[in-house]
Amino acid sequence: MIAGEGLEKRYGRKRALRGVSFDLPRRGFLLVTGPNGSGKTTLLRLVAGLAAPTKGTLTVEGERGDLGYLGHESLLYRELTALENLDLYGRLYRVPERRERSGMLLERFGLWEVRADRVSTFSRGMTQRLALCRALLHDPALLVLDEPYTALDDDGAALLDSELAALTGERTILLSTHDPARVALLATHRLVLT
Amino acid sequence: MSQGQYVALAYGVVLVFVLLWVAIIATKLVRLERETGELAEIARGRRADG
Amino acid sequence: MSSRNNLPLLAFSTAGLLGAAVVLALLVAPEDADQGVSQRIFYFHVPIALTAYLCFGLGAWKALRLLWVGGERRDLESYTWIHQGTIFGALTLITGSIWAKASWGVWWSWGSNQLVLFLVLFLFYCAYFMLRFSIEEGARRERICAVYALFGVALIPVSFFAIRLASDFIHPTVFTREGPQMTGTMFGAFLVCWAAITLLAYVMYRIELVGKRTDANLRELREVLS
Amino acid sequence: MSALALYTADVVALARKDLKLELRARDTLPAMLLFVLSTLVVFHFALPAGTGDDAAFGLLWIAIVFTALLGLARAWAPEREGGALDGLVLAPCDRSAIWLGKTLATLAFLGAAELVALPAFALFFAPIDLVAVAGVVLASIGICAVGSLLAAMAAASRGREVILPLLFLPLAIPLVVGGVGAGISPEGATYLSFLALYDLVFAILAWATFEYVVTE
Repeated sequence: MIAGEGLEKRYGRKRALRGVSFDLPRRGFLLVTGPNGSGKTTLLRLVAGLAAPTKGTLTVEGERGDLGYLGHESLLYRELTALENLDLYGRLYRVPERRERSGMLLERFGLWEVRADRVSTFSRGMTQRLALCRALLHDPALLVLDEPYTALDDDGAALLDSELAALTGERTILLSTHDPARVALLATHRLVLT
Repeated sequence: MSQGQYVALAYGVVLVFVLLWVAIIATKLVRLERETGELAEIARGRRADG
Repeated sequence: MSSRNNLPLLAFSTAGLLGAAVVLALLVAPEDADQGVSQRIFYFHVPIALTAYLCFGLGAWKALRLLWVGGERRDLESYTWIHQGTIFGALTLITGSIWAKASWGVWWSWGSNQLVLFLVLFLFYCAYFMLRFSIEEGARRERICAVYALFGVALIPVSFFAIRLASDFIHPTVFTREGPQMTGTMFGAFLVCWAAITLLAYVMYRIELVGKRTDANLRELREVLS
Repeated sequence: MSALALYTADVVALARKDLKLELRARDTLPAMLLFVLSTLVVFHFALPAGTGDDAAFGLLWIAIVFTALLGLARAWAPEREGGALDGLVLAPCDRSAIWLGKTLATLAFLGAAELVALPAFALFFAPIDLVAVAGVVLASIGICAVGSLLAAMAAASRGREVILPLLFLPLAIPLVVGGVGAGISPEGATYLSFLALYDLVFAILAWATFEYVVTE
């Protein structure tokens, strides 16, 4: 369960978020939409715990280990290979049989052939797919996805669709996007930021 | 310089520092006064057409 | 803070106490036997140094509270205390070098451990402001500045030993003086000076804090109105 | 596994990642090695003929401090490139493990540079005894422990290349005193114990406060 009450976030003089309140029950799917600069990324960083609200209260159920975050940045080491990145995060997230799970995810997201290549050699779309693998690696109870469809080609987007479909109702999901139609059917709750 | 002059210099430096600090606070006061004036202006404008 | 309205009273009593301190230090206190007139610089130099230590200590204490309990208020307080500490630290260096010139004929002497310590601390706390102004205002800056302030207060004793070790072996110096022996009235004058300077620092701190809080309030007002 | 074993595993994994990155990218270590050597050579020309060993020893410490600064400036670069620091902060491991891993990796690079610098110094300038080497080791621990944390602070600020030396040098002064003292003074043991005290105090402080530097 996640609940925000009068959330505000200010970076120096600029106020990124003002007076946002929402409530998302466990296993719900919250779709966050709004124009650029409306604070979608800020809100998701608050929920992920990467930033603290300047005002208002935010309660997020579950510990850090149960959270899968996908941001604008890949959060990956560009000079490590795909497998090495997943291996490192697998250790830090105490993932049992992390090699098998990494292999399965890479396979599912079509990255198995390039598993030993460095991320710096990846295209933007491939990096995004690997970042998705990283976010899903420890099978988190809460998924925070900030515009996950960016840079994904049709196949990648289809992969993500099926992944989201499988997880809806099973995991709590927070997803921000510019193209709400894509996941409109799955979403159980909506939040529009202005 | 004689010993006495050094003592005077030391106490004088302390006085100068405090006066400098007072001057800096004074400039801040002036700025605050201007800003509150601007805000009062906006508020009056807001009340006029409110 | 405890009582907001006693600032004017505080300011007046500080002025009075300072006046008394100056009179005591320059006129009433007997002249030091061997050091002569220049010893009178001590009545202000040492209290200023002690006050600087106090300011750095309080700045670190507010920083610790900020990390423990949080609150933007404590960040402002820590910042203002450290700002006071730097002012009094600079004063310590200047009055100390004047005293060095008066008693040893040199504007700077590595032999005086306390002066060297203040030089190190001065460098350290100038970097505090450089750090503070190069980070975007917000929770992240508050925490980083607080951690740096904690390092500062840990640096004081460590540097004190380092400089003592340095002066013992690496820079054997000719003239180190531990400070004059004080008779009754001298010590009385010293205590009054110490109280006056400490109170002065506190009043300056309170005034600066009022300024900073007004700034913060104004910014919110401007947002609401604009 | 016990909490300590998990913590150690995290630290080792993080430190190994830095070593792997460095061996692959090879952009920090070679630079540090060449830098320390060329600095010593420059010092040779900077020192007039008659100066004693003590002065030369002081210069060794300038070389070590600035080589360390070179390494520390790049310490968090891999984390910044892909935003990986957020990834590490989100992981359920203790945040101090991130600091300890980085400290150990930086210590390895600095140690490698010193492995080159000390023999070169003995060759170019003056012999080094065991106490001096112990001083270098102890001081290097302090340099990396404090330096990694300051580098993380600098990484969060705008002028990060400029700000790091300003933050680092005042805190390095006691280390230089201890290091030089251990090298040239007859009472070397006092200086070594002082360095050990510094390491203990500041390592614990850095260990306890690192979390507040990387989170909000």
